[in-house]
Amino acid sequence: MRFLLDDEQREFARSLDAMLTAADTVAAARAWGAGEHGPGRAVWARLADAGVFALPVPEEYEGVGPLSVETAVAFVELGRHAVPGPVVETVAAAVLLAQLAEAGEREPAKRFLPSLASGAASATLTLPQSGPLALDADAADLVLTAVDGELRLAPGHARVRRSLDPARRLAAPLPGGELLASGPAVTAAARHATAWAALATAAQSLGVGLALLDRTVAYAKQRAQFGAPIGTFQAVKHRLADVLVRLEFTRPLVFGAATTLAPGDVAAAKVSAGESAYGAARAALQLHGAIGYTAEFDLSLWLTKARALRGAWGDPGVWRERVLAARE
Amino acid sequence: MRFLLDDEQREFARSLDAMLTAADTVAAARAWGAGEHGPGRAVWARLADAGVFALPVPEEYEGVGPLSVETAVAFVELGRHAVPGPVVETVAAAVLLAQLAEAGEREPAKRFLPSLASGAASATLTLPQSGPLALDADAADLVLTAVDGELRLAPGHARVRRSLDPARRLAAPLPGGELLASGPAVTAAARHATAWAALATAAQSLGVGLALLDRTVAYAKQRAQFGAPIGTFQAVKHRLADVLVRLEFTRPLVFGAATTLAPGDVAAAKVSAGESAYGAARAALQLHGAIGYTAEFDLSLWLTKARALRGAWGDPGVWRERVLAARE
Amino acid sequence: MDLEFTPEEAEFRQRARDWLAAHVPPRPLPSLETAEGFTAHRAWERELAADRWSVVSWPEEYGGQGADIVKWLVFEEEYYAAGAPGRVSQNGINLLAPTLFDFGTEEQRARVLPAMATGEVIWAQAWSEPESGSDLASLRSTARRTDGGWLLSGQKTWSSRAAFADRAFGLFRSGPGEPHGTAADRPAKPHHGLTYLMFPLDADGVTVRPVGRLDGKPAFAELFLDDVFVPDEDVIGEPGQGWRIAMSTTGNERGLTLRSPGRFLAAADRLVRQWRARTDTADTALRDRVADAVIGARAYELFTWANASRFTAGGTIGAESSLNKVFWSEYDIALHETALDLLGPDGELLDGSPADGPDWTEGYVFSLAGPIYAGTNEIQRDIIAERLLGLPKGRR
Amino acid sequence: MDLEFTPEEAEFRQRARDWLAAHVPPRPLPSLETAEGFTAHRAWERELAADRWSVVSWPEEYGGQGADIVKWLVFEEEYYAAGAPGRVSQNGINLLAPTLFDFGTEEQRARVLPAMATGEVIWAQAWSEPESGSDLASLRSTARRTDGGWLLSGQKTWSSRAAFADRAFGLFRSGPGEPHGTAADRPAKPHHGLTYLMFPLDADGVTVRPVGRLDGKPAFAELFLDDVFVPDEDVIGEPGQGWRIAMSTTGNERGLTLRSPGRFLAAADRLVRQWRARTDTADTALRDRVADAVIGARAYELFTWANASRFTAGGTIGAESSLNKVFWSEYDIALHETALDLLGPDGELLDGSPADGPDWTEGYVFSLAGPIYAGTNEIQRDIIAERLLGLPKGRR
Repeated sequence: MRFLLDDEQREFARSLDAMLTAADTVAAARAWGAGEHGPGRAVWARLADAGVFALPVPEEYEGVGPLSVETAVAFVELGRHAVPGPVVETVAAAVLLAQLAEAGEREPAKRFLPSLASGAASATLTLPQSGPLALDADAADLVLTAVDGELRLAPGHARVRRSLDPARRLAAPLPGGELLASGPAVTAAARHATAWAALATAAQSLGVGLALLDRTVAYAKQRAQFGAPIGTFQAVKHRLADVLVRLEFTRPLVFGAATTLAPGDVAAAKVSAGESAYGAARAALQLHGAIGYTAEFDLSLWLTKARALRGAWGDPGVWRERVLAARE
Repeated sequence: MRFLLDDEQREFARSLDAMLTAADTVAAARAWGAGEHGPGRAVWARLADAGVFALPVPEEYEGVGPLSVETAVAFVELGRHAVPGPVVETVAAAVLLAQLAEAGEREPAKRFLPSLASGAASATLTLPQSGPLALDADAADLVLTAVDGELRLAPGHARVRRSLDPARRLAAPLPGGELLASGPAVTAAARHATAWAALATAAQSLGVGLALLDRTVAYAKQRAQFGAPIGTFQAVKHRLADVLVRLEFTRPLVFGAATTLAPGDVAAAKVSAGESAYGAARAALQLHGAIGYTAEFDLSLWLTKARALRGAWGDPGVWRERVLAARE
Repeated sequence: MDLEFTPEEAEFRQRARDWLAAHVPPRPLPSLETAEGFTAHRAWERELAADRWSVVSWPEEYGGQGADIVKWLVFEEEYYAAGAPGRVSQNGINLLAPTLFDFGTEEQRARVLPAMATGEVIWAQAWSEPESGSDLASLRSTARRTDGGWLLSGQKTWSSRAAFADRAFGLFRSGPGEPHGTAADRPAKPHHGLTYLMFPLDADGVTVRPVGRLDGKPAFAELFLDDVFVPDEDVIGEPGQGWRIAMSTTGNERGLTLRSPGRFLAAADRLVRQWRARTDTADTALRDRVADAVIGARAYELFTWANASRFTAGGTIGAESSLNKVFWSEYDIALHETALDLLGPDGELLDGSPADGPDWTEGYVFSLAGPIYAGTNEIQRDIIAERLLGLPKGRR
Repeated sequence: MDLEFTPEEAEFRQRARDWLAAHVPPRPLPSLETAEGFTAHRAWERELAADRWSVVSWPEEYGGQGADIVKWLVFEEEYYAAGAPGRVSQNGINLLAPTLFDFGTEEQRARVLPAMATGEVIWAQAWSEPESGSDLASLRSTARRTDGGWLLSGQKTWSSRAAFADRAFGLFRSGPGEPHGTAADRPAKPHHGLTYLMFPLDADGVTVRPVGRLDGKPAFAELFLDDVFVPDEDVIGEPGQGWRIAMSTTGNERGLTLRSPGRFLAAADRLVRQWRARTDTADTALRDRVADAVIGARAYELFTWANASRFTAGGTIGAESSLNKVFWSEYDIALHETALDLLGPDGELLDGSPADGPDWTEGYVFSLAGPIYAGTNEIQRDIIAERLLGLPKGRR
């Protein structure tokens, strides 16, 4: 029983934080939303250098994993820095392929996993448990679908649709395409990949919530109204205190889910992270006032992402149902 | 379109308020909870003198009604003063009997309505839409059941059970007893009586909420902590402001329901009054602190009643369902 | 106590309903926060005005029908129930016009109001400044006296509609004692010496910088003013009395006219329809929130009828408008959150709503501004606690 | 990072489970807030103590098993999962005992702790006074020096368990500067000059007036003290240092030991069972709240494991305990509100719960005290904002 990150894991978080702080992720996210993927790809290359994409991939396929706790550590930082792109989906695709390999379907893993692990390729996908749209289908190197027990390489995608989060662009993969695998193993692997997607999304949401809280606390210390910093007003203090309570009780759920990967734990983490990060966004917007409501103010990147991630890979209602289903 | 109480209605409220203020309703409520019904009956006699029990009863049966708006006016005051006893149930019984008479079943109305209208008798009852327990079955002069399409005079009641609200004592009417009427008219009348019960309960809840708010505001002005009245703390101010917002948006729902008696309006009033009075109770308890948590402090009468009335005649979940059902 | 309409009111309702049925565009106009949509909404205002439906409550001489408050509310109910477009003229109609009726000159009313009614001139508001959010008394932009008028300088922000509008109105410091942000050097009475002015957005010295809100649409703008000349005829009321005049306007903004119940009634109706249309009808988990949307719309409607009845009986509304502001702004967000959750995965899309009404996501973004503008809800709660509940002032 | 138990921990868990399975009364004891229930619960403490299960984390010499924090949490999990009775000794074990371990003398520990462990002496706490709720520094009760000891006078209130307990502990003003309620005449350092004392509730000069909580049960009492003699041996720590000593205890009260996760895990499990047993299973409207109860219990459990791991690694817990207090106290109320709503019409009854566990209504009433005692949640939020988020102090 040692439910604490070890020194190495903490150091990993710190180094990712430092790297992303230096990488101007805000500019990359804004460019990404405008359809310019260059700066975002540069951030991805740095993440790849740091080994982030190798974490879910078994050593056999040139990865270092699967390491779910380290993946959660990384995704908290990705959320804190508003990194754009199909990060969750790339992890989910890697897990799907690795799981299929374990069930005996090794060809797709051999073909794609090494490039996903190295960061040479990004991926997006739709699964039975996701919506019909794939994140960044126009930007990802690999667009997979794994519905109805068939894993396919999508032949393209329909029109790109814009999300409330400007850095998220979604499109439905076109039907058909090369059949990579089929049968119950695909369905089982998709389920496992969904759990990882939910875990990664939860960790990312937690990071988004922490960033929103940090920025709002800093703002409340310097913004004056009625002759005093607004951070002296008790209504402001208490609202931020409640945000901290919720985030600090989400953190153990996220790392608990990363540790056990139990369906109930993953579901609990997804619900709590989605709701608490969104609560942080509501508080951050209200306490910033009008400035927070503008797209040009950087806070907007996290505000809109908190809302989008709450619904991504299933909204809290869907996952609450799974919390109870896991107890049957 | 004149959605305002008229002068006569306001004066009715004022005179009830003055009368109940003078009547030591707190002592009556405490005695009632101890099974001593004398002081409570004295309060009821005054209410009868003021004409409260004649309001739902048609003139034909020695009433002055049915006057649903005046009934709501009266029940707000009953709630504000924590009047004990089966007030809602007596109104519901009167409405049930009057409605049956309108459908041709006049005997039960002739037999019982005049004494209910004059306040000479009190009543309690169970309906298909109520729970299996009747409020104050040990104290009421008339215990009716109107389930399965049969209106009966209950031959007695099972063991009296205590509520969280010490002034509420509940017992299941014994089965059987004299059959007063039967058939679809009973079922229809029971439905109509349930609407009046919900309306009266909503009005009573609103009054309970208003009393809780008044008392807590007064306390917050005089109670000092950390060298200042707690009413100067913004967290206290905002919590009380929110209570007022909810109660002031419940008020028009209650009087709207009294005006239209439409199923959707009654349901909306019941939900909103139950939730906002309970919210007032939570705030009142928290802002009073430990003193509010004691049974001997008078606030407790309203705190516990707010919770009990929220569930009486169906909790907010049940009535939310009916809000939507009314739109079909 | 009744909720019945007179035959005349019922006839008015029917007339409004018929006109709207014949004129409301079959599909939603493009967002009024875009150049294209602004033009389309301006044309819609002209169409409304042609049959005197753009400002029903104004006197006939300015383009209205002289409708009383009950009829105005009836019109709004019908308007939103018909799915009619948002009102691009609302800043002028709701905020400037009441001020002109109360404090303007006959000449100003005759000059300004008819063009406002037809949508020929669309007005933007110019209250806020970068350093003064809810603390309106701390304004710094100045109006300097010059021959036959005033020279405006400074910066305004969060100016709704200013990206595409024609003219703007706001407060400028014309008297002594320029305030600063900190308590120490604020003048003792910072709300003295403010003047209420109207000015054209295409005048020399005005720079308009559109500002995108959360969904990127330029819902407001920053205004940079550099010696912008305004003739005396465009001062409203006495110079230096702007605070008092504006307070009457912002009271109005929070009060009855800001959000008509019709809008929420129509939205709640649509929500019920969409909830019923869900494939998974056995799942009632969202049911309670949909019911709360219905209950809240009805509560707001009835609260408004009570206020309208009070007005009609000669009463006024004061700090009670803060109750209204807190209620509708939080209700509006909850309603839209429920709508987005009903949409499921499509709830994050900027164009993910069924075409039977306005886009829920755009409505959601719009709703998020509710607790912030026209006095934040924190300030409203302070007002409620101090003025309505009588709790002591002083600390916050 | 792991959530695995060592073989030794697993063996400890099994031993606890077996003992509890053999000893836990088959039906719930009467409420411990009644005379009858108090006696029954005291007997249960003796039964626990007989096999060293009453204070597992204490050293063996005082009746414990020397269990570390992980084992203690494991024991609590098993304890509540087995449906074992509430702990009538908890004030002494959770609040006084840690103080004695840190500040008491060897003699005091030897005298007080074994009798506490067996339930022979049940302790009440005596912190609050009528005029000082959360503002503990404003205490007025006094300890006057006398030969060989102290004379206590004044009034204490909200003294949990004091209606039936044997002894009590609390703070008394022994130094200069008696404070009053208003800011003006408060001494500059009101927390100076307080002394921590233990005293018998049946001593001369002590009057105990039981006070009923919301459900009428005498969960606490008022204590009137009139020159109650306390020998020097019953002073804990140095006279005048009581504030510092008590703060270490109240920190403890808010921290790990106040509410063990096992209690919430067991309650959430029961809630799920009862939700599934509903007749109307198609109605999922309460489902989300039941799920939230499960999620909250797991969050609290994992948060506690993280803290336990931090302790084990040599870390400490400070203002973070305020996060804990706010979380569990609000969680506990929400959980019980959900349980009462699941009961439907029976939810208002004082005896309306299924017999498979503690009465939900009594638990609900108990939960309502959570946000009030041990520092109100308002104060906890101030602490969180100022000490954890670094927001400026000063105004409230």
